Amino acid sequence: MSDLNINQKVSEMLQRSEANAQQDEKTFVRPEDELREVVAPDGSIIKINPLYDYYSGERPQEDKPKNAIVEKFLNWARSESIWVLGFGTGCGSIEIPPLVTPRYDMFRFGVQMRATPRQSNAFIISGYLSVKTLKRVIRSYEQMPSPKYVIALGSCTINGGMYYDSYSTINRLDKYLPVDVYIAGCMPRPEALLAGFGELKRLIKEGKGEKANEYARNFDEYKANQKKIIKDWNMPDYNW
Amino acid sequence: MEHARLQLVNKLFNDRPKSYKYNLFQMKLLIDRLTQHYNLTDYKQQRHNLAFVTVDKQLSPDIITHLRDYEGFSHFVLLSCVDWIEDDKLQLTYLLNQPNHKYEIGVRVLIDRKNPEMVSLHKMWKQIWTYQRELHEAFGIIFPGSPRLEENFVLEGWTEKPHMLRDFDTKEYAERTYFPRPGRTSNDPATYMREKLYPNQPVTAKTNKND
Amino acid sequence: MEYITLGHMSLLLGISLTVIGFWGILTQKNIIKIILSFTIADAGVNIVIVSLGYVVGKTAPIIDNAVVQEAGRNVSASVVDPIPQALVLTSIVIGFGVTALMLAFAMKMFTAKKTLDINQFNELKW
Amino acid sequence: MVTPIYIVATGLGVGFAIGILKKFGKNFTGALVLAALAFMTFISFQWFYGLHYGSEVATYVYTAGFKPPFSINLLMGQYESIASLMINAIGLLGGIYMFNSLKARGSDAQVVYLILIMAMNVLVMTRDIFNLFVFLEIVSIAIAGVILLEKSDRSMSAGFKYILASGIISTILLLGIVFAYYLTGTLNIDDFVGISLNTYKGGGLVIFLMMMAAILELKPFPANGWGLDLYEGADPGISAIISGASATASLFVLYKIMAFAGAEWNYYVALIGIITFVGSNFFGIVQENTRRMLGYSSIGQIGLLMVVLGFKDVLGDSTPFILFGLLISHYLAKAGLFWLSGIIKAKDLKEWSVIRKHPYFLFLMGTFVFALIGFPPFPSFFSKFNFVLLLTETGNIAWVIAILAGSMLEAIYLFRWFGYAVKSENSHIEKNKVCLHKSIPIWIMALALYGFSYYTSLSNPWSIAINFIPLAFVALLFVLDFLPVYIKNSLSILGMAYYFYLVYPQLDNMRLIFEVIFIVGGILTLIAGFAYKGTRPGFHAVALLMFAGLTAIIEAKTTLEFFFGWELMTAGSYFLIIRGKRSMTHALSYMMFSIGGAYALLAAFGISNVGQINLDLNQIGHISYLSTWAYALLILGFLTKTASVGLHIWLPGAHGEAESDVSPMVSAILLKAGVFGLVLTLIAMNGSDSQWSNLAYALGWLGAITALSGNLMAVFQEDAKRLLAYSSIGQLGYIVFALAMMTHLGWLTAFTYSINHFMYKAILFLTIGAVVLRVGTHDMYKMGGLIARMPMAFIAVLIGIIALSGVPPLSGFAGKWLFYNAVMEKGWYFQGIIIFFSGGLAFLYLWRLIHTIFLGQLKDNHRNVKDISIWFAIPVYILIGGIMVFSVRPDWVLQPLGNMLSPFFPTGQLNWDHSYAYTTLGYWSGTNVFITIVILFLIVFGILALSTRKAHKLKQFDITYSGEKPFRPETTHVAWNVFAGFYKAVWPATIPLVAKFWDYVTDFFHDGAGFTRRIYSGNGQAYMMHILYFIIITYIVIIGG
Amino acid sequence: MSIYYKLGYTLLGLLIVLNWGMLMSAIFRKIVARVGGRYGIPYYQPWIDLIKNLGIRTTLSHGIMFYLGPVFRFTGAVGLFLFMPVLFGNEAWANFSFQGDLVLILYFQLFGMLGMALGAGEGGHPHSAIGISRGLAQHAAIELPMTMGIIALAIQYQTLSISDIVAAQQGSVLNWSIFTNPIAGVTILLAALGAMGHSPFNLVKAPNEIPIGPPTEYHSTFLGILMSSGAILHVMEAVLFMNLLFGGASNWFEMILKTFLIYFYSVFVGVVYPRFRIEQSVAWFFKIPLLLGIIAILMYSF
Repeated sequence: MSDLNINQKVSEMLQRSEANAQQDEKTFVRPEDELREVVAPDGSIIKINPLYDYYSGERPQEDKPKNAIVEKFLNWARSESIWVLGFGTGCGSIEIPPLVTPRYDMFRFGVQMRATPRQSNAFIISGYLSVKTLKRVIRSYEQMPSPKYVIALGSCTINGGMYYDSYSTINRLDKYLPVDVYIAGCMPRPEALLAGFGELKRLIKEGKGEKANEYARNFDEYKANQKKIIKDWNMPDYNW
Repeated sequence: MEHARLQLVNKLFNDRPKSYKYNLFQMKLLIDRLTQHYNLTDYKQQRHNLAFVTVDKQLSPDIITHLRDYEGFSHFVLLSCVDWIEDDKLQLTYLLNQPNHKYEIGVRVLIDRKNPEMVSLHKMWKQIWTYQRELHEAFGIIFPGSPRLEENFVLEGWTEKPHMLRDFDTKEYAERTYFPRPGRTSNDPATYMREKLYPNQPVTAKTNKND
Repeated sequence: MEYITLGHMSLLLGISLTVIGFWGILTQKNIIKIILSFTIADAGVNIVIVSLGYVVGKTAPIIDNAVVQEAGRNVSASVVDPIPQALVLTSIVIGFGVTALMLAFAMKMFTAKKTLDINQFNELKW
Repeated sequence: MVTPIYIVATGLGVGFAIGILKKFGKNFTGALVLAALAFMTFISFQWFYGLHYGSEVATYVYTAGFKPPFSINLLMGQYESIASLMINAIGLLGGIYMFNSLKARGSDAQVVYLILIMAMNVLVMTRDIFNLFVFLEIVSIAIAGVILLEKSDRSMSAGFKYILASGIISTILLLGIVFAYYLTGTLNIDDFVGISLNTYKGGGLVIFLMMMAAILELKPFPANGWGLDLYEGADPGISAIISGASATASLFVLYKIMAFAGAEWNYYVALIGIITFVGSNFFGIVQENTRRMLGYSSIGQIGLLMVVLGFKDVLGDSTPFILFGLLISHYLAKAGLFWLSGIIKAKDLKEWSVIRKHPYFLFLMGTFVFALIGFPPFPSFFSKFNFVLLLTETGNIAWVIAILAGSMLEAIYLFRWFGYAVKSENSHIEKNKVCLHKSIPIWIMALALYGFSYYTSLSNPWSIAINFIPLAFVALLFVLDFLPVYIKNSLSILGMAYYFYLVYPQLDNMRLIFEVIFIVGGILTLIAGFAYKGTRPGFHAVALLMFAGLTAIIEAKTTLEFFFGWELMTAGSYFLIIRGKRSMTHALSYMMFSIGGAYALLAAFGISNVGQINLDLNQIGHISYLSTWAYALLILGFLTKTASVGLHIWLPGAHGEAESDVSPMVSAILLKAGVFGLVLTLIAMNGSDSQWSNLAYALGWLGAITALSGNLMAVFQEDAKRLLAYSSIGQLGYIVFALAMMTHLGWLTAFTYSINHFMYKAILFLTIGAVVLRVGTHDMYKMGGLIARMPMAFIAVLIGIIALSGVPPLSGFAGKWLFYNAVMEKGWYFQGIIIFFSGGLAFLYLWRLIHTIFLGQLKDNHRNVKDISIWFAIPVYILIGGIMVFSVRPDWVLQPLGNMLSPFFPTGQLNWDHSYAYTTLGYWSGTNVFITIVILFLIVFGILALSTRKAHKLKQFDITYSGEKPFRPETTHVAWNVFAGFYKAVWPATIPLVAKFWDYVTDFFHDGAGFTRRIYSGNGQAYMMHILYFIIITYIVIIGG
Repeated sequence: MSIYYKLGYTLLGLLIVLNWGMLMSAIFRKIVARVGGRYGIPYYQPWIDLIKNLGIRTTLSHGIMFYLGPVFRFTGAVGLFLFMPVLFGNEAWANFSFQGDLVLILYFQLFGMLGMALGAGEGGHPHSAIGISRGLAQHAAIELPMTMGIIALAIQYQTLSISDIVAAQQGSVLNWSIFTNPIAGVTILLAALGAMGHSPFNLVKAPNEIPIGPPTEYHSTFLGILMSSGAILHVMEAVLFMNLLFGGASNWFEMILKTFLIYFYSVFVGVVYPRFRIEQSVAWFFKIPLLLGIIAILMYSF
């Protein structure tokens, strides 16, 4: 390519990249989320706003426990049957499989792995959380039915661990999600995890498992923290 | 035509024992041939089967094409970049491998750091466009014509300057954006030794340039 | 038949002419030749018609004074059967009409395709 | 009465006068010619009227004052008067039609035209053989003359070939005449009739020559290359005259010569006729040029008339009725079609779609096509019916098969042509202008056709019983076609309701069930018609035609009435199906199978009529001769309508592509006509003493395999209406299987299924049709999530699929329960298992139908789609009411059905004690089961409603998508290739073998016809060679035979 | 016996069957654990899970059909219980089986399945739609050998009513139909493998297949209802096979013992064999079970 050609091409590329840069400041809207118009079978034009038409998007409500005795009994049941949704990122999820082996066998405590957030109560987040994975964690957490509990497994999850000074690792998980049980250790052994479950059972039995309502109460504060670091949010505020 | 020439070259170098001296000797021959046509600077024989050479930016595509077609370097290993902030240069290294003689050559190109750009070679090896996307996100290098250059490569919604550049202070950014845990003490060995083990030893070690 | 009468000879002639005519229609390539062979076949048929009406020893059925003198009252005894003669007249006229029409067609076909070869005119087929 | 000689006198006189009056201008001479023709028509009409209705008797007209054999005498008898009237009429109308073109060619063309018509009259009337020859020559010269004066050079070669061929024919005739005179001494045909020529030495050769000339004049196959080129090359007006008048005249000549040609010639004439009929129709299939195709068709029709002439001794006194019926419909229809092709000027068949721009001409074309093929109410229908009946009576079955095969071939290419006209693309062809004088003759021809239809139906002894009220109503609707939809719709509904009220008392309750399905079903589907706007031209007439046919079948007393109704129904449904957007090919295949089935019925009625006197319908109960063949043919005929496997390939396309409210009509109602036919046949078979057990066994297996293949194909369909069509095939397979069991329980199951299938198939087709109207596409994967927008449609389809799959609370289960008992009692275990397995398959495609359309993700473009139109919803919810009644109180339906069946199948009753039905095997109480399930459902619903407080209403993307956001509705809706896993396991069973078989058959015919038609190489000489070969071969056959 | 008296018995029977179903599922998971060397869940775990699910506070609904899915399912399960004569002999425990015979049972299974399919369909989740299509295809394949076996039995006993079949099998163990008509028995038992839904035919509800198939969007009370109806269905299927092949039960203990053995026959087979893909499981039912079914019928129709 002749010199003139390259330079001219380069300058044009530079302007475009600057334009992109400014544009990035404002929004990171993906193509499938932009406003679009569709022709209906009878010929009329329909305007679609993908971020609002497809999602219910209301704010979460607090489901305060009503009367004590029933709640105490239900808490006992909830503590005895904890259905877990595992979110293994980074090195964290290597510690969960041993629990289903004969040596540790979490089933004895009524703990069971469920693949879908809809049916699970405890949310084990293990491994360091980057900005990208935090976005998915928040959506999964919000889709779980209340009462729900969060177990932060491993120091990287709790306070960023050895990646504390990386440009994309979350340092304080509890600023973004209400966490019930912290299981510290740079990958704690399965026994620690079982102890964590014991701790969680105790908390539930004592009725302290109401972090879901806390999340609903100061929902705006949590959301503000989350949106500070997740710039391309393009999700409804609360994912039902 | 193209294929025939490659076969001829392979046959010439094909059936010799791949000993240490042999590689060195071959590498020398290669460099002599190259210097006849192009002015190569700071040739460095890293190992018996690996050598680095820096070439002029304008000629780099021709040299790489020459290496691929005439010298049998048919396998593209990697494209990496080093940020020489002191000389205000970014150094791109195209590592190519000669599968028959099993020796590799690293073609180094120095590009300006202020507005870094380089010709996109994705037409020579298709997979180069992924490396170029990575370098665009990490160092901000522009490869005109490279497919999907602007898309997020690893980070989503990154608004700061390219994070692998040395003048980007990750620690300061982390403390600014995320909630650093209070009371974090670093047990970095250098500071530990200086304060704990040898508190009264005068500081004489060679200081880092930008401390 | 103890001997070949004139009638038989003309009958043979007529039939052979018809056969030649049909042969001509089927084999000749030129349209004019086809028309000609058609007229030959027509003439052959006319000869056959006339020869069928022939009675040995009788004369043409034209009642002029020669015949009247010789036969006197009984004209029909001395005259061959007149009806085929009459029929042949109409047949000749019709033959003439058909041939005229064919020639007109030939003329028009020639003006259209500048050729008289029958094989050129087969665009209407299948 | 003006003596007939004046016909000749005016012809010749005006001809010469024009020679003189030429200078007064072509208009004057043209008018003069028309006046002459009118006078000639008047004379022959006067004679016709006198002879047939007045006191006239056949009179001889002597020329030149002498008596034959010394002069020419003309006879004006009954047949002569009809023939001459036909010739003059078409001459007059042809004159009007070609007034301008004749004027353009000059006054001598007008003269030649007049002479042509006059000569044909003489051909009919003359009794002198030589005079016959002379006028035969005059006719050929006149035709050649008119062609000569045309401008186009294509007609030149055709004319030349024509004049050559007629030259040879006349030469042969002349030789024959002369030798005949030589032998007998006379030229008068009446004398020949007296003396039998072949006793003379050489007399056989004389007759051979004369007969050969007469037959060759009628363009027999394969020596008719010249005739075809004539039809293709000549001006359509002339072709009309040739096909109408000269064909009638030559046929009359053959009739006169056959009179004295001896009995063995009848057989040969019939043989040549049948070869011509089948051969020319066989070549007709592959024709592209319209006129050449019409040429093939008219030659074929003449061949059929030759067959009738050949059988005149066998047919005895009904020969004139049959001959006249076929001749008049050919004469009127062919002339009309040629004139139409003159106006439309489209060479290629596909370009005939421009006729849609003149809707009335399309109606005319339809009339003529249907008249040619022999559909009711046209005369050819009655004559063909009697002809087949008499032929089978006299035992020559092979001839019947040949005739039916020939008319089937003819139907193929005529319907394909009509299909192109109605459906193929016509925007690129501009509308050509039509002048009045060209369209009047066609209108007269059509009106004459309808007139004669009524006349022949009166003159046929058995067809008087046919009531024409429904047909009159259809005609009325056709006339009112310009009115808006809601008027026509309500009119037709009132008409049908009133007719039902009229007919209702006379029917026994088995026929009443089918009458209810046809008429009440018809009314319900017609209600859906109110949803359409505008005038919707042509819909109501044909819909009523179909329903008229259906009621005619029900009330039929004689086989003729039944066949009349059957053909009307086929015609009506064909027009309904062809209205669909992409339904041309499917309508054609539907028509082919229907005609095939109809001809099988005709043959069967023929066989059953042997030894009977009055065509009574329940004569099929006691068939003496070939009874198993008759029953097999009857069943085959009815199976084409119930689309069993092998004869089913038309159904998916026909029902799938039909309009939204036509699909339920044809699917839920029309298929029951086939079931009604089967019921009649099997009742008759059951009563008769012929051993039908293995026929019933085969029918059982056929029903089972149809059910399996129908349902299996339905599982993998992507098009909603195709899915429902295949499901209809499956359901009909159930009914056929149940009927084939010939036991009380079997028939009870069959009737339960018929009633159920009518109800839920009508619901499904109406609702899906309405959804398609709203959403605009048939493909299921393009829809989805419509429950939010169309709750009414969802509920209807939900009830439909619950009923169809036989899940207990609803009426479908009654059918399944009866099936189990019937199969166990009959002992057909393996067929039973195939049926139950296909029941399981039904569940698959029903879920697929409701899931892909109503559940899953709502697509963007359907976000504000309205619910189905109220007019579709009314019939649907009435039918749902029907299903509910049947489900809650099954005994209200099953008990009367049981009593109705007991006379036919006394043993194995289903006995009831108030709401419990029990057989020897099991018991079931529909009402109690319904109540239990509904109460249970309400209780559980109550529990759930109480325990879940205000449930939060989610929208479509609030789903747990492993942490991510769903991309778009299209990518998250599972609707394409839903049963992929199942397909991998059962794909060998879904290979469409039957479709491949039928494709092979059609290709075989097309290639065969395409190859053999090459004998018409277009070379004049080759044609002459064909004539001579033809003569030689027939000579050898006759001498040898 | 008045209708209310009978209703009382039926409710009691329902409670017994529900609890026995839950216990059986606990025992099933215990056995699977013990095979894996694990201690496994406590026996009372299913009850706790049920209570916890009913205690969940949020209820999310995708639409009316989604809401009605579990209702259909539960009605189907309880209806199956009602129409099946669970205990033979005394009229009290024969529930409402006087209303319909074996055909009603066979076709009423579809009722629950249809409701579940439609409810999960409206959930809008692609996984549930794929799960349903696999489940229906598998059920259609199971239907074939099952019907053959049942027809073979019906030919043998010349009746379609279950109580008559059970009556015919009374007397000694030897005239149970598994012994008098072994091939039909084996066909039905092979079909039972598919009907019970354990491995190798548990593709539809396996936890780690596409996330637990159709009920992936169901939670809290819906899930509670689905679990209890699942328990009842398991028991009812075992009772059906018991009545058809193993001579029915005259008292509750005999019923519990026999259903336990039938249920765990499919569990033991399941623990050993890996899971089939959908086309393998559909094809499997067209091989050996179909062949056996044909032989079973052939034996009786001649």
